Amino acid sequence: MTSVSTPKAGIITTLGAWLLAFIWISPLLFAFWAAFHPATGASSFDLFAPLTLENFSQVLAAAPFPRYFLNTFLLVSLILACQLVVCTLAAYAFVCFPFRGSGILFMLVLIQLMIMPEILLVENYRTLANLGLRDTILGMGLPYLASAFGIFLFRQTFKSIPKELEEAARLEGANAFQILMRVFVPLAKPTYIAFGLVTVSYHWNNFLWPLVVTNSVETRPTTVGLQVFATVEQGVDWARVTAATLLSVAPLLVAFILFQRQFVQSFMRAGIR
Amino acid sequence: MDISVSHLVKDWGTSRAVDDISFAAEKGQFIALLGPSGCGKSTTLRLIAGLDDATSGTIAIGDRDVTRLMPAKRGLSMVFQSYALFPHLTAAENILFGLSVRGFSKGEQQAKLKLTADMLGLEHLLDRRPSQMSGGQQQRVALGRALIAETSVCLLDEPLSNLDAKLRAGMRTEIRSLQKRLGITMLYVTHDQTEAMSMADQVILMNGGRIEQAGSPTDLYEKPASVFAARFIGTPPMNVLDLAKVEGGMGLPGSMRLLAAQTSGELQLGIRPEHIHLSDDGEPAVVQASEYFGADTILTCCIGPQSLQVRLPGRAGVSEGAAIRLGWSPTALQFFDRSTGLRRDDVTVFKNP
Amino acid sequence: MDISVSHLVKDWGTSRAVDDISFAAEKGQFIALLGPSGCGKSTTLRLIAGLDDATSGTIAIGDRDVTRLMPAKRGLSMVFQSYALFPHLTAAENILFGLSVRGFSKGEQQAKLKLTADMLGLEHLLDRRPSQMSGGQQQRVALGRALIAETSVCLLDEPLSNLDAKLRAGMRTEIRSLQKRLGITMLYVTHDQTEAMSMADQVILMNGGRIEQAGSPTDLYEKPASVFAARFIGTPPMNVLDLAKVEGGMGLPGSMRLLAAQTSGELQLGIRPEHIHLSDDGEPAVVQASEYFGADTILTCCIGPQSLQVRLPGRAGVSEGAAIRLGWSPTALQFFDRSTGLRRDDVTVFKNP
Amino acid sequence: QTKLDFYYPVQVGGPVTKVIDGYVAKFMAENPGIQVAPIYSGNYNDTTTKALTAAKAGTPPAIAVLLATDVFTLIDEDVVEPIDQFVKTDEDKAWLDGFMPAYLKSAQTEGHLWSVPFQRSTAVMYYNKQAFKDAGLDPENYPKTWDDMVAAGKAVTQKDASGNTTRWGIGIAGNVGSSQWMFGALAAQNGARLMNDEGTETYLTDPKVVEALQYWVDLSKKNGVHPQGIFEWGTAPADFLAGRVSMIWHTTGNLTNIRKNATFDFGVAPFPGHPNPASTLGGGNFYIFKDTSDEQKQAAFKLAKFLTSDEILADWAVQTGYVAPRDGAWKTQTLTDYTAEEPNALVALKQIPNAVPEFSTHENARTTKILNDALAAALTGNKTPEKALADAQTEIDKILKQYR
Amino acid sequence: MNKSRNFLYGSLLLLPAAVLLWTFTYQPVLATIYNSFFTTPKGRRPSVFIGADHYTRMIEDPVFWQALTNNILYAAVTIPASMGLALAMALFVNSRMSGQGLVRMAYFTPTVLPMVAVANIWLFFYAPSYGPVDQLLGLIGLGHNNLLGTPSTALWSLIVITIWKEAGFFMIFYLAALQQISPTLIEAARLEGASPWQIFRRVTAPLIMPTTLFVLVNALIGAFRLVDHVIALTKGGPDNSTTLLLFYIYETGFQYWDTSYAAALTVFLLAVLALIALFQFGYLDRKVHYR
Ligand SMILES: Nc1ncnc2c1ncn2[C@@H]1O[C@H](COP(=O)(O)OP(=O)(O)OP(=O)(O)O)[C@@H](O)[C@H]1O
Ligand SMILES: Nc1ncnc2c1ncn2[C@@H]1O[C@H](COP(=O)(O)OP(=O)(O)OP(=O)(O)O)[C@@H](O)[C@H]1O
Ligand SMILES: O=P(O)(O)OC[C@H](O)CO
Ligand SMILES: [Mg+2]
Ligand SMILES: [Mg+2]
Repeated sequence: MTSVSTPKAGIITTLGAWLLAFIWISPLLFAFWAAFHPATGASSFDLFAPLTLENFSQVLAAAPFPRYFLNTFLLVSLILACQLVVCTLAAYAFVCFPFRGSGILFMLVLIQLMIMPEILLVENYRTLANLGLRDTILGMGLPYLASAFGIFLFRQTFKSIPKELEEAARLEGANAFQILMRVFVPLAKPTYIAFGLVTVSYHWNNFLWPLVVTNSVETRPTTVGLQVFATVEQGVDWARVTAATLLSVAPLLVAFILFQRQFVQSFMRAGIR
Repeated sequence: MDISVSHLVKDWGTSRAVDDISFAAEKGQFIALLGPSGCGKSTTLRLIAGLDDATSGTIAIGDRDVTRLMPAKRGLSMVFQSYALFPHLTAAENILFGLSVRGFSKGEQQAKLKLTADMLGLEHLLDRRPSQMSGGQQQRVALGRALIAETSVCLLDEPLSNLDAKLRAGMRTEIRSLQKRLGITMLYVTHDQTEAMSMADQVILMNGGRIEQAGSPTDLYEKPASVFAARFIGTPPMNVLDLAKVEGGMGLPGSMRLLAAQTSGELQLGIRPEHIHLSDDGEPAVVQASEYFGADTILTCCIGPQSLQVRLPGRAGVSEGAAIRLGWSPTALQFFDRSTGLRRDDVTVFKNP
Repeated sequence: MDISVSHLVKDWGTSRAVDDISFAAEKGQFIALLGPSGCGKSTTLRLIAGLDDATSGTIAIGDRDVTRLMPAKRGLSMVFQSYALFPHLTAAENILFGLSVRGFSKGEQQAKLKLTADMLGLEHLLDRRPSQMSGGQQQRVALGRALIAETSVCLLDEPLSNLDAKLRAGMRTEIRSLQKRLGITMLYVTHDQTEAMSMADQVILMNGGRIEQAGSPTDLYEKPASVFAARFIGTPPMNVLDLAKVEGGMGLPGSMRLLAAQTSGELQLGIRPEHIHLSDDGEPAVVQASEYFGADTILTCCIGPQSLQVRLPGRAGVSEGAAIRLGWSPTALQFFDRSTGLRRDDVTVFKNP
Repeated sequence: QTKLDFYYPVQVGGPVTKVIDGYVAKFMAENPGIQVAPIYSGNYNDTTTKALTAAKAGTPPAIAVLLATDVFTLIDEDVVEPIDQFVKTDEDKAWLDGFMPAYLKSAQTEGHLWSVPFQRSTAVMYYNKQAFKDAGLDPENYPKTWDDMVAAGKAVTQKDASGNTTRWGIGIAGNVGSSQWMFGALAAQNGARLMNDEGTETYLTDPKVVEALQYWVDLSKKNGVHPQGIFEWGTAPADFLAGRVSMIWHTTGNLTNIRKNATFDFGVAPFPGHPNPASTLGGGNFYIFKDTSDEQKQAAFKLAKFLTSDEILADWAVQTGYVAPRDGAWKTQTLTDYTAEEPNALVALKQIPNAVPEFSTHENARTTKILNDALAAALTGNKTPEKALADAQTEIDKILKQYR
Repeated sequence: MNKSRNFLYGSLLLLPAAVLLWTFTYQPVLATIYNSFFTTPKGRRPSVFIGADHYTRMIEDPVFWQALTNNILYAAVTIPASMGLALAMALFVNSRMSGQGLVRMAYFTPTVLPMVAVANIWLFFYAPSYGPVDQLLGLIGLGHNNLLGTPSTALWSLIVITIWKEAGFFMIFYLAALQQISPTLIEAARLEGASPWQIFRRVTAPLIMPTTLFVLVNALIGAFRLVDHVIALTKGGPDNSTTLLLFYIYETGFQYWDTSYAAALTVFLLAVLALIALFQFGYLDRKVHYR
């Protein structure tokens, strides 16, 4: 990752970097600590309180987190799959089939970079209700299925693919669909990965819109579930809330820790900057 | 005729990149499209390939008029300057790309792949990705992809320009002998005159979108049709010097020696560096620079106000600032019209006594 | 001595990139570091510049031991292969970068800038960004940035390799004459032997991290110290042929002609292509390929099982497959030990009657 | 088969959902033609939001437990049916008559009864008897007046060596969604009302109301017995259980939770007075929604009746601590046994005669928010109580104007 | 290639995206603007045209002004702070140091965690007296604060969370940009005698300028979009001190059910975003592209 010629960091820089890192990670460290200790330990912060898994089993017994995970998983998969298809097709059109006015269309698309669906939640809610898709996973995903960010990113990547590759494929007799699937898509793999990671983490973490459109356990994603769980009528129990919090961040966190190298690299290779 | 192009024109917006080009290539010929950067070589090739649409003119491959056909239907293959290998595919997959999108059976593909790979010595590279291959190997794979379709015409756009000098020399002979062996017609774009001269049956020299001269390498070297052609070919290129009126004809300014019997018009004299030698009774000159290359030494000299280059074998042993005398055979002299830049064959060489 | 390097070693992890290199350059000399890719040229240069730290050995610039100094303190300047121009700065700002970070006054900066720009013909380009300049112009700006500091030593790492052939030839003479005019010491890395031969006072030929041969261009060309040096220099390079024992000495396999009076050991014969000519009583050979370049023709021929190249002037008029006879002067022959690859000056050339 | 969506306001899971699930199962066993899907949808606020959202989209729940105070909002949005229109038989009438009038009152307007009480509460004071004992107070003698409370608070407040308070006297939740409830009690204790029964007028500038707020503010500012800033409803039980606060005002619905988790001896006391003790009524009622089929409405009514039967209400009171809003429920074996064992459970009930309805007006969410903001502004010292309440009154007047 | 073919293929390929974008972006924008000129339909009162009444009401609405000033303060602090920290982090991580991978992970982790989840952790951190932040403040004699419960500190507490959450995300962009800078440029500057600070000021910083501007736009949008923590932690309180624009829209639309007034507020937010867009297309895209 680091090029050899980068100078080695001095001791002060290193210490600064480590201190900042510690501050940045400490909320998570605390959550780990609290989740594995009995409820009374958490608020008095007794470092030597005994370890326990009790909190997790209580949370799992108390709220349908597995169901929430399933909902989140379905939501994220739906959005990711559709975004990939829709954005790929659109980007391909912008790069390879420009026609009069497609430049203006692209500018229009870019507007959505600014106006994310959650800003229009009142109207979008109305639309969704009219479609009868309230409180469904499809409805929760629908406003996000076309992503301007995705179109923008894929267009950029497709444009950076040497024109000769497309021409070579054309000369070899490939049709438009073959060119897309056999040249553009595989070559844009790092971009797809980076975009996929962004989308997954965005929608895994999305809260406001799902909060508005979901009503029932059958559709509610983890974030909303966690919020409902932590909304207290009877009082906060830190140990259980942190346990629930950890449960809901765990899949993404584990995935991130496992793939952080690839994550960061594909981010860079995709030229998102 | 395997390729025949007539009155081809291509405009990019208001600028004309290809300006009324016509030529024909016989089956099995190796044609080089030569010219400086921006003269329209690539554009011409792309028009023939069908990657761009001609503004006017017609293109025929074999006996079919293909001017309006899709690239894939024209029955030709192409090698790109950057190779245009698909970076995500292995060498084998790259070579087979065309067959596979055209739906050839696996068996056929493998049989053809084996033949092509054998021919190009690629057997041990078939599983590698382009990034795992050297430039020369990539070049071979690109050739393989063009040749496997067994089209009778193959277009190549500066296929060797990304290789280093040593490799380039090797690939040159390789491509040429392959072309001869397979009997295909090759149209080869290059801006490197060495490549064009050493490989082609016919060289088409372009300049500013037009054909400057078309002919065999010997024609171009020995009888350049213009100052442009004369100066474009040869390393170092031909010396072209202005002549001035002297008593009884024309000669080099500042020298009394007559060179041309002509007296009217403005003439330029052309002479190749390797046709000049040191001669005790030659034209006096002063050495400005001397570059030693082992086999030869190139001297840059002044005769009067004009400078010219001389190629001498081995180490010349003349140092900068030395006064020398240069001689040449009268048959080595060529003449050009200074205003049109065109060759003048009507000038009588003045034979010194 | 302006640069003196002794017993320089650089290890990258377990692999040794530079292996006990020592050489010295006198003030005002032009030294070329020549060698194939990966032989350690750039590493050597970077060690001298101080961009990497040497594993062992010492480096002196002028009379100071600079081995442990920071790059900026070594009193040298450098031109990078990629030019390393700052893309966000204009040509003028690029050239002045060093002066400005070192806190020179605006007036001084402008005076020096004017001098440097004049010298390099950059006056009209000073306001342009690198992206608005051609490769050659960028190269000049990079040179300007190196020269404006007026250090006595300038290091250049393949400064011309990104330019096209024509430009390269021009820049070559430009750099060399600048260097002579300013009297600075230049250490110039290249893998192009033409560049090294035509420019350098002294060529240091490297191979695998070690110095293969160091000497003047003529030395390297005429007395290559090894087969490696012999084959690395010259286009086409020297022919190196195995010799076999014949009655009374050694000769080419399949030929009865004696070439060396030696009988013991295994020998190789070296002869440059331009030292071979057609000769009626020469060695019989068969032409495999003929490449015409205008001024010369290169023939590839077979003598027995071995192939060699011959450079003939003009159009040779020999076609492929023809049987010819090749001759040479006995003084053109060189001998190498087949096992060590080293030059053998002790071999007696057998003079044919 | 009739299907019913039943919104119930509680964090999903938790012991309470199990109980509700149990009731629903029992109901379905008795009524095989009806299928009830309980949907647990967060706190009261969230549930109201959800129910309204759903109703506006044309897919309302058949029945929901929502705050009694939401009645005006729900009427204005025209999404609920008056309950009395389902009451046809004598048996139904008898059932209706069994509710305590105090709880029915807040559901009556425009000549109709709009909902029936279910999980009703009054706010009570939990206090730490151990702390009282430590401070030399009589643990059975809880504070009866505002002054008593300040005095007791001062006695139990503890500081560490550096002067930082380690135990507070009293905590009254001042966060959005809770403070209006607490404040209703404070105002009533001072003999004032916050609004009229029609939900069209508020009386925030009444000097007695202002005085009540001044008392709350002074608890921390002047007397130092109350934590500074906003004391959170959510963390109040934890603070109480951890001994950081010795008295908290909270819902009786938290009794079971505190009973289970307290590690010290605690008491439940009725609210003090100034001079007359008063508390506020709170908690949720059943609402039956429009825009569903007649069968669903009938089934919903049946469910409401089932869940407000004396037996269920009694069990519910035991399971949670809520006040059963029917006299009949208190006569069941379950409750008499329970109150014998846990007399604290009776405190809320005994308070009812002294309790006023919770703050409720048209556009309740918005007016409540304005009141909450005003209370927060005063509690955090941003505004004086007069100014805060006067500003709120102006804002609320603007909104309620159209309903007068 | 030929134009009508391009049009046919192009429009077919664009169709799905166009339909979705129309339905969930452009049509709602238009509808929002339209609805902002009507009263909110209530069950018993149909909506009527009231012209710009909502907008005049907005001008007189103290909560709106507070939300706006809060949001401006929020943006003005979070953006420079998180960008500055992001750059520092990227520079740290881009230099060779021990534990580089761990450090990078620590910086980046907050980014992948859901804001609502993170809010729960911070709620504890900010808890009065026993929360770690208050305990730390106690060490320097500033203890016993009810950080989230006090209007003067509540917004700042949210700002800290935002910076913590966003800095790592922006770091990635900076890291990518830094790695894109050819090391020879740095070497050239070193040879010319530039100090590390000069190298940063005169080479690195200008070269990552495009990234800085890109990140800036993202941060601006984010400052008006992220309200999860407001919902989870303070619900806009105390006394509206943490009410941000989008939260106010949410509250007005989904708590008060005044959808038309919410529409008018949304129109205002859209105008703010349009300004950002103008700034980006009008200014940033004309910025010098060096490569
Ligand atoms: N797609 C295009 N749009 C506009 N002008 C173009 C386009 N392609 C080429 N040109 C212009 O047409 C002229 C001829 O270009 P062409 O690429 O054919 O030159 P070339 O001879 O191949 O040069 P080179 O040796 O540099 O490859 C140039 O002036 C070039 O700028
Ligand atoms: N930073 C490095 N880390 C590890 N190995 C290196 C590094 N730089 C160079 N090497 C290795 O050291 C050897 C010499 O490299 P060097 O760059 O000096 O070659 P070179 O002669 O300049 O080649 P070229 O002509 O390709 O530039 C090579 O084997 C190379 O792989
Ligand atoms: O917690 P509960 O159910 O007693 O209700 C309390 C109040 O009504 C909230 O406003
Ligand atoms: Mg070209
Ligand atoms: Mg190198």
